Amino acid sequence: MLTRTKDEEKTLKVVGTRPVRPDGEPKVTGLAQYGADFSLPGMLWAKILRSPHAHARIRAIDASRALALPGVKAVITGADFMEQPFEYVGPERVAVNYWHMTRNIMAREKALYEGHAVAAVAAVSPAVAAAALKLIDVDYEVLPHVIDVDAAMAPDAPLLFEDMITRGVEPAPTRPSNVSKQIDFRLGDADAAFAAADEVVEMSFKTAPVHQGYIEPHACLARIGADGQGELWSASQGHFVVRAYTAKLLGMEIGNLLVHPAEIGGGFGGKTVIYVEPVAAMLSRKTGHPVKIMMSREDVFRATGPTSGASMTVRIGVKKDGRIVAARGVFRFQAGAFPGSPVMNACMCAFAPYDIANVHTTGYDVVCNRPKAAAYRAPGSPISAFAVESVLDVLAGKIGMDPLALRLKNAARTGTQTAYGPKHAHDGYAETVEALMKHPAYKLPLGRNQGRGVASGYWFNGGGESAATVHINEDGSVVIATGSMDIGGSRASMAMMAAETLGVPYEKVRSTVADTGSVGYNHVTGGSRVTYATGIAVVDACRKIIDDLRGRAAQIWDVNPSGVVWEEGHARPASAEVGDFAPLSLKAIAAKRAVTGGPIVAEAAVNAGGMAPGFATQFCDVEVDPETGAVKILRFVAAQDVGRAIHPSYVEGQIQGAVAQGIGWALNEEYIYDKNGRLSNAGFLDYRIPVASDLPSFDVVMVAVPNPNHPFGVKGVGEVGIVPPMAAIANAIQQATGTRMTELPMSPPRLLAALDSAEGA
Amino acid sequence: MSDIRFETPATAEAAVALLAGATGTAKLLAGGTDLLIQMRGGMVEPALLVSVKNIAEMNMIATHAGEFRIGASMSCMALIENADFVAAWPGVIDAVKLIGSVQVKGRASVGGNVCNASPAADSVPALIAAGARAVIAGPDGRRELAVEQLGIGPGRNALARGEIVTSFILPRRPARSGDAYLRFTPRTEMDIAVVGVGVNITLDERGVCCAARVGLGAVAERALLVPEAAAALVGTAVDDAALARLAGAASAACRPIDDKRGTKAFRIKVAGVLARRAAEIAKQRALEAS
Amino acid sequence: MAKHHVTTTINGNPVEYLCETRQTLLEVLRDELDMTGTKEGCGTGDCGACSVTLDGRLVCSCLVLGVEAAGKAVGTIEGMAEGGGLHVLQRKFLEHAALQCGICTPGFLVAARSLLEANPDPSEEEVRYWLAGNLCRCTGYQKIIEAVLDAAREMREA
Amino acid sequence: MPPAQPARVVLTTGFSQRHTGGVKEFSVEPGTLRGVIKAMDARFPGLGDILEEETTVAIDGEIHEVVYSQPIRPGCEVFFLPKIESG
Repeated sequence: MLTRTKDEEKTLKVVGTRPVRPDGEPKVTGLAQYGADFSLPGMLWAKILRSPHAHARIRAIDASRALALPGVKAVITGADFMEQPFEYVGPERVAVNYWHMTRNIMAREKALYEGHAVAAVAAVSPAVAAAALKLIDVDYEVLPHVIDVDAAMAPDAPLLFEDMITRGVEPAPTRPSNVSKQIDFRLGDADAAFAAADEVVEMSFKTAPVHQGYIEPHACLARIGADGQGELWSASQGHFVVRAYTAKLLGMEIGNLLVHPAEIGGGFGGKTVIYVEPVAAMLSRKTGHPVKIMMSREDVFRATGPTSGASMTVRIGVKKDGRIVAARGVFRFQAGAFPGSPVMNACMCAFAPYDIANVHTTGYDVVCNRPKAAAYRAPGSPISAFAVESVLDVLAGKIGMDPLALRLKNAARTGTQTAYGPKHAHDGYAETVEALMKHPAYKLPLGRNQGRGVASGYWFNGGGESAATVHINEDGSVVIATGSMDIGGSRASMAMMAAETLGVPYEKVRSTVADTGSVGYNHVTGGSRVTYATGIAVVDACRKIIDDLRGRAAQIWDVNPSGVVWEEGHARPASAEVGDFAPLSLKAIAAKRAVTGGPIVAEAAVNAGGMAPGFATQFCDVEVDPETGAVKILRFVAAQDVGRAIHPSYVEGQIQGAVAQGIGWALNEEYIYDKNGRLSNAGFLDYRIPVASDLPSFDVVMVAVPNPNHPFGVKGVGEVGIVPPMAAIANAIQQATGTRMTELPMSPPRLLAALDSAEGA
Repeated sequence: MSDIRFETPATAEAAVALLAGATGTAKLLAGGTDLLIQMRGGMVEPALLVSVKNIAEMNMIATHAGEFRIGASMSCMALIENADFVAAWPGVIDAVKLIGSVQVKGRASVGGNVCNASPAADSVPALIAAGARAVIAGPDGRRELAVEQLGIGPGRNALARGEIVTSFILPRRPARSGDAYLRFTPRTEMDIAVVGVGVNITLDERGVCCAARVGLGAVAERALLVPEAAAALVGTAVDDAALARLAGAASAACRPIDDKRGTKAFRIKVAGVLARRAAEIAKQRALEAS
Repeated sequence: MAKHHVTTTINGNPVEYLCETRQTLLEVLRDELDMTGTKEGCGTGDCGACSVTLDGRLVCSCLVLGVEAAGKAVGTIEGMAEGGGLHVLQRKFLEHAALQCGICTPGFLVAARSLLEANPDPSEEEVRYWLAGNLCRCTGYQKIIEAVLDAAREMREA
Repeated sequence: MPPAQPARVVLTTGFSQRHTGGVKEFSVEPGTLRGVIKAMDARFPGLGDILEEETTVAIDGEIHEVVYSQPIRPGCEVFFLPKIESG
């Protein structure tokens, strides 16, 4: 394994500049191919029949009328998929249970939410497939359902799984419930420590599930041959993971499935899991034809993962001087129809920005009749932060302390003990708070009905497995292949890090995302890990290439390789003793490729550690219309520790996008269910993500505390920006109106009702 | 699975004949921005679509002695681009500008917005306030109907089988008069009115309101003409006291439901608020017009 | 079932195709003509990813029937780059990093071009309102707005 | 030469309740992470696989994936925590 040089402040030529991304032109000309853009000869179109009921036993499915329709080639149900063992595989936080996964792909004994897939049709055209769905007869026994998390935890709640015993409780409960798991993290003795506090505030909060809202619906094209080998074109955040899941559910060897990475039209965590891929593959296996599936927007809302809604209670105690002495958090998360909410993250991140000696967090993972929750940008952290950062704002008011000063006083730093175990190994949080304290807009006066709110956020950031291959072509140009899906410019950052390492111009380097047969395993593009982990793999591969090039230059000069150094894209003699040779360029060495040993290629694979967490602190100014409850965002200032920005424009873009999503989460986004447990706003008209005219321009403050464990100081930047906005806006609304909102979204009807009741009171 | 017959008649009478004579579900296709969504969702499965885009009178705007005749299927964008109409009926334009995105307004028509009879349709309260009349062609010839009488319930209109709205007539704009439309939506654009209010007032030489019409949307099973609200303004200088009475009357006229877009209480209160604000804008426009 | 034989013009070229009445222009472009640059984000006119121009007017192709294109002129993203070079808007989107995933980009470009044809010197607010019918979940819109304003500036000076 | 100062292995409460009878702290020979895992597996047969598959390790707070070759310095804290992953 190559040793990583510490980030000495050398002058960087490429890193930190803003070149055009290598994959840019096809994306502005319409030529880039996304999940729905692939076709093959003889291709069939598939559509999925979905449950109209929130909770129902499936007594029987009769597809005979559908199969009789001309043009229908096959119908499949859950029975077509092999059974999977019931076991939680892998790490507790993200355990996979294939017994659950195969049932989420296609219902078996029961439909557990409206939109749950129950059958699928492959036909010669989308219209025929749609007509066939109407001819599939499903005999349902409708069961009582439960949507709300508190209702699902009630003793008399309808059970989704009659045999579910809560995990993580000693001794194990005897009665089944909808609580899949309970987890606790303890540091010191919180309960006792509250006694020492001068002020204690306890409040309860609720948040609504929100959808990732990527604009591209899930889509894929599958071809499974009679020889048992198959190909899949899929838009996902990780085609290696799509391959592993799909192969497992179809009982294939992983090596028999080749997955091509389609361009992905947004994911934000929601495309780290699979929905349509095994269905298309099974239909292809059954028909012998390629099969294409495109979800409708309604399917996306009804059947793919939003993040959890939650019910929370948070209690924090402070001294008069602002020191936090104790914190307690109870977080109840909707998992949706199958276990696996991000509640554990919520517990771990809730108080992570702060140095608190006594902390106790408890989390509950609760199933209910909604689509299974999927990851969404810093999963779990924004939800617990809404509660924690709101309570901190109340405490700051009670002790008359500036909310930023309160946070700075308690800021976690290197060496601070976290409640979930290890000590912080990186700074960066305090710097984001200080950046806002220094920000000119923080002191600007506010007008009538206006308020300013502050909040912070924490996210782990990821590392993990990545592989990269670097080729030097005979003309000296460079090609990089990685297996990390490019969601927002990572091809550019990979090319920039390679160009910087090799000492060649950015334009000489082409960066590609390779299929599962052409490059080593790469874990998903998620957890803000790609520029960090895959970046390290790319730099490692480039360093191997440099060693190879030095060796080839040594052959050309007929000297010892140790006498050759690599500087600014050229091989040079290490000293005069080596000899008087003119520097050899990459191009010159590449021209001697054959005689110096053949193809110039290097691979590197890493399981990267040493990643630094993401810290963000933000403030926003809002204006509330006291007669309608409408909230206008006047200003939003977002400070974030970015380590070092490889391509600053794309780092700014990540932060701007995260803030916009947070604003939607805070003000308007929610799942609205009717009394039958049916989603009544399954579309972009009534599921209101922000539009361009809703938002101001944001002020992004990039704080740079480089991570010494990355050759260029990178820290993950993709996620933490979505953690603070909900609390920041709630705190601003409180200052503007004197009313404290504790439930999301803070939509006009809800805010106006709160304002009027406050008036009445 | 049978395909849909598609016709593009050149006259309103031919369209009426097709619709009246059809067996099975027959639908008029103007902008299509509601119909295509209903067809996609399987709520409507027509056997016949009659496109009226080739019918000249339904796709043009004409003016005669200060009276405007708007083709029922001309696109909202075409109407917004008509400088004379924008100058005469800024309140109607306020509403038409809110009928969806630029893309949707490139297809959607005022006729469709009215005839789909959504209680939340933006153009309807403004047209009601404007005193607009619909020109209807049918098997028994032509007739006119006040816009407030066209909608009778959610998705239900007063047209008989085979009848179509060919155009809307807006009366000559008196001196010292102005109109305005305001709606409430959670987003600034791309949204459906939770409450919509159209106000049209005329002032006399002394600045006293001598005529007023108020239309309310999204607060009942159909858009409403609210004479009580208008009465609160007539005879006043549209001062704070009158505006407060207007707000009270507007709120009192609401009979809303709770739904995914808003609560009863919210709609009732905001109807009054927006009526007051719209009247202030209409008054300002009336003063500028004099 | 009998299909309609439609003769139309797409990006200046004469085109003929067969379609059913129920097929939208979006479906015809993508599924019959392999012009997949026009994207489906919702199918209900709420996201703008399928924006095209019809006789010069900006529309959602998911809200137009394929048969309605007969005798009209359709403009799609595939027709935006002139000759060998990119349209100014396309270049500015790249320079300003105005796309992350890129799925909404074709719709934004088609909508922005029609804005600048109608209003060569829009304010930021005018750009934000004109583009309100195009959803983007990645960027928070800021770099898109900056790219459009910068393109408008360059096109005015040209 | 005196024996090297041992390294300190720490587990979360939940993890220790499930796998080590509630004991949260152990001291082991420094060297590499492979050695640490072998030592833990020797005390609790089967624990080695679980540590490899289900945890991320924080060495003096610095988060690392579980990789055998990871050096473990004398006196450092080796904290096994649930694997970090996400959206």
